Amino acid sequence: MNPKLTRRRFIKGVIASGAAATSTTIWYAANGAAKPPGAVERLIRINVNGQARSVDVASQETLASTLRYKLGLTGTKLGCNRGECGACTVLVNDVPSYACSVLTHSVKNMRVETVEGLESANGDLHPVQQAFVDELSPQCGYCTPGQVMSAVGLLRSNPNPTREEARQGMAGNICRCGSYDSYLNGVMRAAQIG
Amino acid sequence: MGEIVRYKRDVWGEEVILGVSWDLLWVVAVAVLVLLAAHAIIMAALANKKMDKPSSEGRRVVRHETIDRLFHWVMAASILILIATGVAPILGLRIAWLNIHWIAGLLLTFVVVFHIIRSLFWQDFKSMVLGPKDFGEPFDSAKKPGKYTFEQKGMHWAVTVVVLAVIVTGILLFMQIDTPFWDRTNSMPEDRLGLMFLLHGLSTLALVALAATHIYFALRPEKLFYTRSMVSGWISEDEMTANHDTSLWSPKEAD
Amino acid sequence: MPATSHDVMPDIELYQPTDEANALELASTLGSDGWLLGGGQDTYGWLKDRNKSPAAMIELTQIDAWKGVKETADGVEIGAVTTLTEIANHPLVQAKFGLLATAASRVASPQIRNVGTLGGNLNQDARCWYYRRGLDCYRAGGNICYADSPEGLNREHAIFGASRCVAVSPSDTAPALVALDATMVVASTSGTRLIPAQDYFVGPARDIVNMTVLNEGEILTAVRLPNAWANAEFYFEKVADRNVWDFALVNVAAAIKVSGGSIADARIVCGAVECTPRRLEAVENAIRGQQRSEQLANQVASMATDGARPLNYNHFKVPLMENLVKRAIRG
Amino acid sequence: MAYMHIGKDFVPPDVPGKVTGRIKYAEDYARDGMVYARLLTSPVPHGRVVDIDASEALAMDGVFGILTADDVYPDGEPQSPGLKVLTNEPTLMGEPILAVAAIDEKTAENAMAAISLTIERLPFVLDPLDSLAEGGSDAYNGGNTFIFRQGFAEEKWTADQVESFKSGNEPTAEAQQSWEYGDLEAGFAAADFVHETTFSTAGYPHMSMEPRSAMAYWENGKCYLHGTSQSLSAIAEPMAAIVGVPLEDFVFINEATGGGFGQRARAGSIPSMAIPAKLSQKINRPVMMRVSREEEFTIGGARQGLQGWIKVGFKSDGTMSAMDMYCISDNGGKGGGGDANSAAAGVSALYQTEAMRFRNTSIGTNTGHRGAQRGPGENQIMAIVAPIMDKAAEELGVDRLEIRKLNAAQNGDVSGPRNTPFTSAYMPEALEQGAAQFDWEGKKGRSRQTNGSKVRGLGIGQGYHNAGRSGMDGIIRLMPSGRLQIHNGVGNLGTYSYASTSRAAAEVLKMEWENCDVVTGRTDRHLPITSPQDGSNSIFTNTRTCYGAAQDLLGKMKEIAAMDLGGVAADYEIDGSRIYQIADSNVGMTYAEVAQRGMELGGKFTGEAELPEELNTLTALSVSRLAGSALMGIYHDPRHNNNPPGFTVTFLEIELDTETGKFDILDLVTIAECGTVVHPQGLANQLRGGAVWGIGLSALERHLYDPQNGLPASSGFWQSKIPTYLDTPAEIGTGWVDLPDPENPVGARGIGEPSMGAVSAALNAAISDALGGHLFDSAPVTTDMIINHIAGVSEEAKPLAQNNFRG
Repeated sequence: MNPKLTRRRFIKGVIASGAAATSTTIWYAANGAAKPPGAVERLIRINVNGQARSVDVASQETLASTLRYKLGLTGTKLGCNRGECGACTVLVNDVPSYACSVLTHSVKNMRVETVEGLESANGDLHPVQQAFVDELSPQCGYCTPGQVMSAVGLLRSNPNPTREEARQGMAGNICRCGSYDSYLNGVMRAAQIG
Repeated sequence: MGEIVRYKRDVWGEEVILGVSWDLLWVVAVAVLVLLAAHAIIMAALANKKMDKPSSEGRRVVRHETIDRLFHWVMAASILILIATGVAPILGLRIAWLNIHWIAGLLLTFVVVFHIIRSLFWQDFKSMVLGPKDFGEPFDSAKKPGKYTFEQKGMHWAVTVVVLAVIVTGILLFMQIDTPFWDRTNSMPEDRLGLMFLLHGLSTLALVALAATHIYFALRPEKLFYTRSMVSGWISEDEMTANHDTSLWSPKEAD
Repeated sequence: MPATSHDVMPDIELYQPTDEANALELASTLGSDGWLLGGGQDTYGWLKDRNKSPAAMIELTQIDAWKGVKETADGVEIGAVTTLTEIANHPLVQAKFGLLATAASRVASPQIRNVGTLGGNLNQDARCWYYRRGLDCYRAGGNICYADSPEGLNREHAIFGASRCVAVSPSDTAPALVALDATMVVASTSGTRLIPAQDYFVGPARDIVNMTVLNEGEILTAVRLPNAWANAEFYFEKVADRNVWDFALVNVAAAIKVSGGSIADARIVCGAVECTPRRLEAVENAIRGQQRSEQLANQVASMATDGARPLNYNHFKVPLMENLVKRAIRG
Repeated sequence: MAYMHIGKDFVPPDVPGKVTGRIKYAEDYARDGMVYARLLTSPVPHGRVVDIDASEALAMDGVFGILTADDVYPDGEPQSPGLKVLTNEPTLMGEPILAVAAIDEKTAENAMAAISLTIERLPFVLDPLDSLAEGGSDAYNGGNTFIFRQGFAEEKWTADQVESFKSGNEPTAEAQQSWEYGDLEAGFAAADFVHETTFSTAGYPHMSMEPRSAMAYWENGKCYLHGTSQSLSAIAEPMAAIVGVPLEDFVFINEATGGGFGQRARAGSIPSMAIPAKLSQKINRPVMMRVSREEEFTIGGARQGLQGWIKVGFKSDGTMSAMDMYCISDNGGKGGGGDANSAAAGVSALYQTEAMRFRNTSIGTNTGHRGAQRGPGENQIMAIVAPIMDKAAEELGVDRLEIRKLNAAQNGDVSGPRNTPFTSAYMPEALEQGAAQFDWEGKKGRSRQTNGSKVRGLGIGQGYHNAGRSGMDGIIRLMPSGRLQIHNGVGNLGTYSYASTSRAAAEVLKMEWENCDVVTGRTDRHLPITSPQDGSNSIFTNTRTCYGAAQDLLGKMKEIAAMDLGGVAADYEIDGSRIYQIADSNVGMTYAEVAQRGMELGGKFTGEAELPEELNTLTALSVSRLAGSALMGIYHDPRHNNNPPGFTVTFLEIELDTETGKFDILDLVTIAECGTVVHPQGLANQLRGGAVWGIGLSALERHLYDPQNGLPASSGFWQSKIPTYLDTPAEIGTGWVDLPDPENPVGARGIGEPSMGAVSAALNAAISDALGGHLFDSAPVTTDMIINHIAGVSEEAKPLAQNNFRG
């Protein structure tokens, strides 16, 4: 592979992407126009676990990236970074979403909840967390924060699910250890004690 | 602009030729337009000095046999279809072009093969031979050509080269797609495939230029009688004697 | 460079217009440099892999006018950035166009449906794994197809309508919309055009790099479902390897109007067998006026696959498609 | 026996951290000045790096340096298969060639694009049979196989031999490896039903949820490596060697591992962790290397796929009289794996065949690294054999349960090439228990019943794995506070065996679990060597070491008590964290007092003298660092006798839709036969997890490489087809036989791996049953195969294909 390539035109601008980043702003600048409505500012406030946090967020940054690298909330895991596993599930306005596949800028006016925000002020576990402990739902634990958040989201919208409803609701989370059954036991238990 | 070749990465991530840069289509279009416009303007400026147009009345001689005229128009139609269908997706027109394209391509191949065979055995092949003497023709107003003028011979042979190139590369590319006759094999290495696309593209560009030039001249008033002869087969004796050396070309009289 | 080297979002600008005019203006100005962003569930993988490199994303989900389900005089209009979860759970959609609600509920996974939009599901790009890997194939503007070859891994690919490219329509909602005879509302700075769902999707013969008729600067803003097919008898089924995440191996969406015991009209559409949702007009014609029965289903099922041209590894799609059509007719 | 801890549920100390997200995996650490590394990996399946020009990349802002194979192997790369840290001679697409460190990942990726890599392409091969065929390409530089102690070699068959095998015949070429017992010929002669077939099974990736990310930094000459492993202490020494640092200057930190499944048991299978360590050393900054999902696939390895031929004979009563098995094992691009041998040994153990022959040839392909994956060999072969058992039962008119009971392993039985006796075996009991729990008698009549397009299928499966090593060490400490610190080097990958085996020590000392701490998570907490946590070993192995260390401590406690309070050690007993005279329980000391006394005494009581001679290097190092800190129990575990098995039985019912090829599992019951149960919840989790894996093996998972170009085609969760909630039953029935094993002090044996094999076997048997006894001779059996079979569409996949559909 030849370094000259970077100057040749390819059918996809794979390499040019770094340079392309500023091209639209340049376009507007060159045309003497102010940035159009809708252009994003980097410094934003986001509401995470009930706290408003000021963060410098690049326009393309994913929520998982902001949570993990800017806010130190490493409970949100990057199992695949492609929306294919669920380990990064967080709640956005109570709705389970893959943090790896949501832009931070898209949720800046919404409530974001992560696994770190569930315990009560006195340190008591959330009913879902307690039920997962009681049922020994986690195995390796890497998917657990995502499973917890999906379960919390599910129980907020449906506090008394049937086991089948729980199964459908939890379906967007992979557990490679195969602890699905134990997680469902946990969800059903949490529904009882919650 | 400024690039002739487009590149892509092959399956291994290495650079290979993808094909011609279609920006060249615009370059060609503009260049041809400019050149032809210039020609038209110059011709218009020189128009008064021109002799009177020879009369199309009177005795008629045969210039093109029916079969050759048929060949010409089939070839012209297939080339225009090939250009139109080939260029449409480049211009962003959403038509199902590929089947028409290869069918037209097969037709073109068929008639070209027919023409080659016919010209070698049944036509006066020599009348189209472009020899060193012919190059003096444009510069010597006293010198008249045989059946075909220098320009006509030049156009013919340029088209021959380009059409053969487009046919050969086209057939090779044709073999890379699914057709009713075979399933594609992906057997051509990607770099060679890209080269074929490049040559096909370059010959297409040349063909576009040649076709535009050819059509332009065919529509020029002083050449229009040739165009008519390609439709109806004949030119008048006046037209013949004004433009051709009858010692070199003595056609039979038209019916 | 192999895709394995890439896993993070490269620098890309983001625009978050909040009104329609701004969005259309941005789409028009940025043209092919602007990437229309719905929920982004089909987008970020492309960008992280650096296999698509737009200069900017135009996020459409902040525009309230393009969100939600509303009843109109002659049917229901659904904003293009309405989430799939909202559509699947919406009482009006469930009541009148249960076919779409069911189809939306079978897409990917709950989280993807929570964020993913109808527009995104309809406009998503092909899932051919060669293409997704970032290879410069026909669909990526190249001059080769890696999937349709003597050894290509094409189990999930097309059995109809291939033209060089053999990718299939990956959407679950698209066949439902074609079956419901929906109309797509497409806006641009120069106005709005209405396109029947059936004509919205485009195959490789006509356009090998795009899957819809959307032009640069155009945005799908809404989908209209006509009352003509409201409360018809519906059937949707998706067969995929895994019951979560996976794209259909074949799916079927059928709307059948029955009156007086016989089929008055029907629209039957299969997905994942061609680059566009495949409407089965021959089958529809054959069942019109007939009693809906197992016998009828068995009789006409094979018409569904007339002209199928399987590749190396997808012959199974022929019987699977026939079976799904059978089930749709049987009800 | 009434235990205080063994057989009781408890909350493993790391579970709260898992549900709160507080527990840290390697990627969750950060350090001041930390930079990020990304990998540039091979774009070709087989090649040789000719030149790397990184000058442009290194000149970019925010780029700190690169690491290449030349940095890692200044004297040249090792000429053996096996994963390398980095390589200039890649033998699979995606193998790491260099790493770039930059201020953030994005910059590292931008830098990657500016590196010019010139690579020479070499011929590649993706299917062992293509390589075996004369004229076929070889996966390695130097051959297509690696023979232990001999090196690379080339193994070729004639074209006819390959074709004949592909058409279903016994391979005629001489195998690389073979063993045999009993009289095979007589066995087949005595058989009333003989079944002979070729088969193929898919290798597929482990796909642990946590990618093998690692972070490293150097401080005061010591290397601190945050990594992932199945075996905290077993991995430390070889990992230090790979990094190139003395063991005493190497700290491996690994609180939690996001799944192992066999691929993170040994340092050699995760050498990529050395990249941030080496890079950090080179650029003098902490380096985080996050590994992407695709990289986890390409360097994370896979189960071996098998292409085989099998011939089984049954006597009229259903006894398996002879089995002949010939395998071609896919060794992938980096060697590895002994699945075929385990498969044969597993069949021998489970079915107690009277005569058996095993032959195998291992051939490399330019695909993922191969190595142990949950029940390597056994679990895929059981999916092939179970339907054959049913065919035999049907042909011979024997009940499907009875034919299994008849051939089942029981106490006193032997297995494998050396006819090794089991430590104990209760397979018939497990079968009976499973049949009762599932209601086999009540349900078996539903076999092949139809309802519209749906048809029922029932299956019985059995699983086996040799589940226990010995010879490791134990360290426990009684602190002056009276708390017990149990040092445990087992990895924490979700089985909780690091905690449950520690409870054997608490059991011996009759201590409340609240007063015990498991010391683990990082090697500078001074851990004893343990078995790599693979092969279902932890339970058997580490209850032995913890128990032994506790016995050592107890002996010392009694000695101290006798010294201070009179009498001899045997006069003392313990309870309630007190040691007291049996004759007068008022005369005694608290554990805290004993510990304090021990520290005063020093010497052997505090690990400063009279250590067991055979202690392993790492244990000795740990003991030397702990010496004098507490009253210590130190133990080296002697080797045990015989083969401790893990057995499982699964009963399963499916409803298969003949129009869609899809099925639902209506009921699934798995019974474990693994000695005394140590941790019921943990065991149930293993059985449930094994079931999910079994379903993956038999129905879904795959390992695809584009045959034209060697591109990995199943590198994500999506294309690998990892089972989801909705592909697995909503409830999985579990149970256990719970009879003690004599070779383990608490009677326990391991179970993690066979939990999967029984399910893969039962599911394949049930699919076969639903389809009227059709044998696919393949695992997985996917939707398209079922549809094709029912529709009579001829098979599309090539026979015995590997790294392709069907295998």
